[in-house]
Amino acid sequence: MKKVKVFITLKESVLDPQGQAVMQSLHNMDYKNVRDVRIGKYIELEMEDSAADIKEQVEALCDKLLANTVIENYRYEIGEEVRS
Amino acid sequence: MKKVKVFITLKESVLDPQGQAVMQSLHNMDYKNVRDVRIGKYIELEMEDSAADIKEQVEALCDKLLANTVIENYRYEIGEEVRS
Amino acid sequence: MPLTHLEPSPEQIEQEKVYRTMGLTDGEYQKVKGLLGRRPNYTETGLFAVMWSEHCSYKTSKPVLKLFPANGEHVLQGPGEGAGIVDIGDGQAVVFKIESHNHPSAIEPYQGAATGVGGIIRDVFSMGARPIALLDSLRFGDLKNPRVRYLFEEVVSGIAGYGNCIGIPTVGGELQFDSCYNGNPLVNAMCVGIMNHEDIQVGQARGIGNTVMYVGASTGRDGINGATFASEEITEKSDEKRSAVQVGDPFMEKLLVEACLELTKHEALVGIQDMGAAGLVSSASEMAAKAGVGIHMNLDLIPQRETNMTPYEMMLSESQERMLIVIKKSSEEEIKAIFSRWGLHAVAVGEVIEDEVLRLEHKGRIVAEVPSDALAAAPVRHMPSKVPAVYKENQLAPIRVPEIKDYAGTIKALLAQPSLASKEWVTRQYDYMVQTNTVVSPGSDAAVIRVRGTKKGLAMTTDCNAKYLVLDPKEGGKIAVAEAARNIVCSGGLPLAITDCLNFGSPENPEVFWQIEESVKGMAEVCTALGTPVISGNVSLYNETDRGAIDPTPVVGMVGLVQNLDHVTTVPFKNEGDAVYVIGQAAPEFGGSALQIMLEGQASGKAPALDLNVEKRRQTQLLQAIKAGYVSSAHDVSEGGLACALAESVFGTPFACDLSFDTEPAEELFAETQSRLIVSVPEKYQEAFEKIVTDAKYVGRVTLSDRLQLRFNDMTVTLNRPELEKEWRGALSCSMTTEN
Amino acid sequence: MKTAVIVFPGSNCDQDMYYAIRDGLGEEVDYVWHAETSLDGYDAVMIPGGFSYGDYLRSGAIARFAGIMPAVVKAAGEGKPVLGVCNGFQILLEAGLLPGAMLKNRDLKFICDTVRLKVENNKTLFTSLYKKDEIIRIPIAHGEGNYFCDDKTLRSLNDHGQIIFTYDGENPNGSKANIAGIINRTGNVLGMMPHPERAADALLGNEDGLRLFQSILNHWRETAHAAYTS
Ligand SMILES: Nc1ncnc2c1ncn2[C@@H]1O[C@H](COP(=O)(O)OP(=O)(O)O)[C@@H](O)[C@H]1O
Ligand SMILES: [Mg+2]
Repeated sequence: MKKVKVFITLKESVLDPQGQAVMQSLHNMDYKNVRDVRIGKYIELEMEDSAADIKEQVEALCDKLLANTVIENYRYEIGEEVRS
Repeated sequence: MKKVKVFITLKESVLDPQGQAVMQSLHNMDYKNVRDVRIGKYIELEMEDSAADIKEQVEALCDKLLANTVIENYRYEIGEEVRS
Repeated sequence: MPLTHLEPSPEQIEQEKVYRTMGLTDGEYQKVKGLLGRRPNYTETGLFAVMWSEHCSYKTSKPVLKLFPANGEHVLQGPGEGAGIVDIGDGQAVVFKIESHNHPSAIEPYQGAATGVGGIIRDVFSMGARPIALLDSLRFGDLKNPRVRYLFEEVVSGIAGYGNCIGIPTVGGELQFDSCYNGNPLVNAMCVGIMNHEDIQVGQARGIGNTVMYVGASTGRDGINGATFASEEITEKSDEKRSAVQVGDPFMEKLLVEACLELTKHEALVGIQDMGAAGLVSSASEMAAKAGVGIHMNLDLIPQRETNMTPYEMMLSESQERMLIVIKKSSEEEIKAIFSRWGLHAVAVGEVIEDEVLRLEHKGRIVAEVPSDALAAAPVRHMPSKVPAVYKENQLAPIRVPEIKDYAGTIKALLAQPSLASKEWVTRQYDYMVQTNTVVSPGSDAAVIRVRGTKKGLAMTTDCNAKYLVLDPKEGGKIAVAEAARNIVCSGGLPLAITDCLNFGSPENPEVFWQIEESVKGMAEVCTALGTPVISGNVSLYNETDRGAIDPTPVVGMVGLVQNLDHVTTVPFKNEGDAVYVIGQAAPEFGGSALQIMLEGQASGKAPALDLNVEKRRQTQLLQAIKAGYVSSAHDVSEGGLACALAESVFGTPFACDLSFDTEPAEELFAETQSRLIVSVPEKYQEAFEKIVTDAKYVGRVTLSDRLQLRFNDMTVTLNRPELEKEWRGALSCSMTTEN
Repeated sequence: MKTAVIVFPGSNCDQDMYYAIRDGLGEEVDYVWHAETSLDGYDAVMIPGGFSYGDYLRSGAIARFAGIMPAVVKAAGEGKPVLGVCNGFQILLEAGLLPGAMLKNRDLKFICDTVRLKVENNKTLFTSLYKKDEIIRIPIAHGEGNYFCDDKTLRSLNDHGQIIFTYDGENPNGSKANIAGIINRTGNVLGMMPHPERAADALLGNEDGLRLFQSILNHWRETAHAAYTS
């Protein structure tokens, strides 16, 4: 069993209204040293080792479903997971 | 300038309907080896180094705003960032 | 450092024909050169390219649009401004417009649809009106295709995401499916607003020396070339143009609405316009051109979200939720205060000048200077048109009456067609109640919104049955307007005016151009006859995919005035024992009918014919009867014929009906003969009703039952309401959850 | 009775609430801007629905830090009726005035509909004009109305009669124990996802929500009014 972590972020040129609103609110709360906030998704998958190349598979499912590649980029990490 | 990454995940005891829906779609798309999907948030902050302890500050703003600890857990990483 | 040094020189632009990649033809480039008396630089070429795109200039559709009647005694503002305005009495006016966001929605359906909603809302509040309702007219391909299901699901959530957040109820619209829209969905959004006459604003930059201010979201590189993009066909390559998609921020827009409505009450405001397609260029040049003045703008002052933006990028950016305003000199601080209360920045970026030019300054240099009216005056293109052979064939086709063996089964199957099924799967995702003025919610012929503080209401609908237009664009265009008016009248309203969204394929195809001409002629004819001028609209051409043009789909958005909310009438039967009348006789008209599409997969033959005198008479008489209080329920017979109209009249009620006909059952139940209506009337009013509505034929009564009985000379069709209703309600969600 | 309707940037049911009180109930009502800091002089506080601050991050998360919130907490502490509807409920949860949290709807879609609610507890100042177990019809319109709390909290809510409204029949959003509305322990802070202010006008065909406002008014006439004026 593999634990896969996917990080999805908005492309740099894409407006992030959510991040902007959070930053504004942090400023109002007096955390004035926060310069930028970008909000993305963090997805954890548990995947059974399969015959197929897991890297390829993760990329395929990010491209097809998890990320909207029109406006988002993604990164991922594949880690071993020992299960009790 | 520090780059802070915050990972927010739903607590295990909380049902994640979005993760469930994604898993269902992955199964429909024939990625049957995906066993579990949990969807959380990935927040990137840029923070100016300030007098205060940055670790403390990040925890404070996670506790107060970024995460709702009734349903969510968070983790964070603080990294140096060199700016041009 | 901005990347301007990487831009091609004026000479290169001409010699290497760089303007072509920006969307200008050789002839247009030469015209620009002539207008300027020199070669345009890169920024200037860009300004012309977007402003002269079809999307901004209407260069090919202009000659056709002239055919629309635009005047009427109650019209306060016709086409040309953000939205049209119609008087509704008591010093109040209704403002509305429809707009397409087809191409962005094909690429990024959620944001494409969301920003479409955002854009049309800005058009309405920039006139000084408070937006009170949204409608969405949608067309998608075949739901068996997973990409189509994805587009459909995301477009609906995008509309919901924006409309719900901003707090404007989405109260009506349309939803049709046909494989011709497979790669090219139609996403048309309409916004309706209300205002007092004295608050009417225009997008003009009057008053030399006055200040030009920028308000709303900051400018990024998103959507650059969006306007030219919308005027091109969708090809596989579209994927590469990803930056042409913008992200909407409904929260920002909600703040903008409130701040701008406060602003419109301020005497310092001179002009206001939203930055829609082609962003700053179009708003600045249009405001200047309309007032016969110029604008000097300092681009260094434009709020920017990204670093190193070039003048070209800033001027062409289509970042959302931005407005350009012109205010009286020295009132900047007061204006800033209004915006800052809403957490928004208003920034002075330029001034109104006497020279009739748009002059752009950047880093201490003048980077562009072009005549303001030149940008707004693209050379008109007169396209050739040609009657398609298939049209002639269809006109000559003999009348065919489909053979039906199982009537009840056919009705059930029709009601489960996605285009005819209940639209609840969609409307449930829209907040149609917010603002607590929604008197008639989605699901009836037209939605009705009360005008708070009065007895009045506004009825609104969108309509277009493209299948008739495929066969006969003129007759189909007529029907689209007539059906919209029928929907308004059935709801108790008097049709006031229309807005239209002309969705067609490439006008460079003479057969498509013929479709455009014919349908506009048809629409114009009915608008004139019904006294409902065209007060605003939008043209979306180049709706083509690798498989060809979409069906001609000129969507009509209509608003009517309900004089007294007591007149509001809805589709469902209300009382056991009410008399049921059918107004208008069926003829064997099956061309383009839902039955034909279901049985044969495509439209053929002649479209139903519309007799304007008959249409007008019936609408007038029905409205008179409704106002007199004689009518319990009213519904027009449209897609699916009388059978479907009857089913819709009993759904959601405990009622059925027992009706007798002395006509041919296939014709009576499924023909889509125009100007037919089904009405229920309490027994005590029958006589009075019959006196007014001369074409009404009594056919039976409303019963308290689960079973509808439709008796014909030699057979009876029995329908089970709960069974039909289950099929009809579940069909859409069922198609969305099937796994293929 | 003088009521405050709090207006946050992004509130969009503020006017609906205002009209329900002014026209439906016939009582005095003011909008109070989020940046204000006092609610003194008001007898009841309404936190309306909408998308305060765009509902970004989590619904209600940002609003809870608005300038007016300490005054809301103070009013709650003084025993004044505080009603949070939809986004208002979410804000009350985020502010810790009510226990639990809100998740996305089970089907991940926004739902706008009129649903049946069961009045679980009519012994509150908000529900005294309803009968216990009465079924009423009230509109809902939300994308995040899936109420969540841990089992211990649920037990405590049950034990203290704090569950006020539940969905009758089908649960639209997956909320725990069909919860549609809960009250605080002292009984003066009610949070509910359904919109009673949308059911307070005969013209719109539903007045089931009006009795909630009338209950508040009755309570004020019987108790608070007497106390404040003495
Ligand atoms: N996309 C949509 N958004 C909102 N309401 C819709 C949509 N599609 C259909 N409706 C509503 O569903 C009802 C039925 O629509 P339709 O079948 O087109 O009616 P008609 O044929 O009478 O015009 C109408 O009230 C319409 O406003
Ligand atoms: Mg319609």
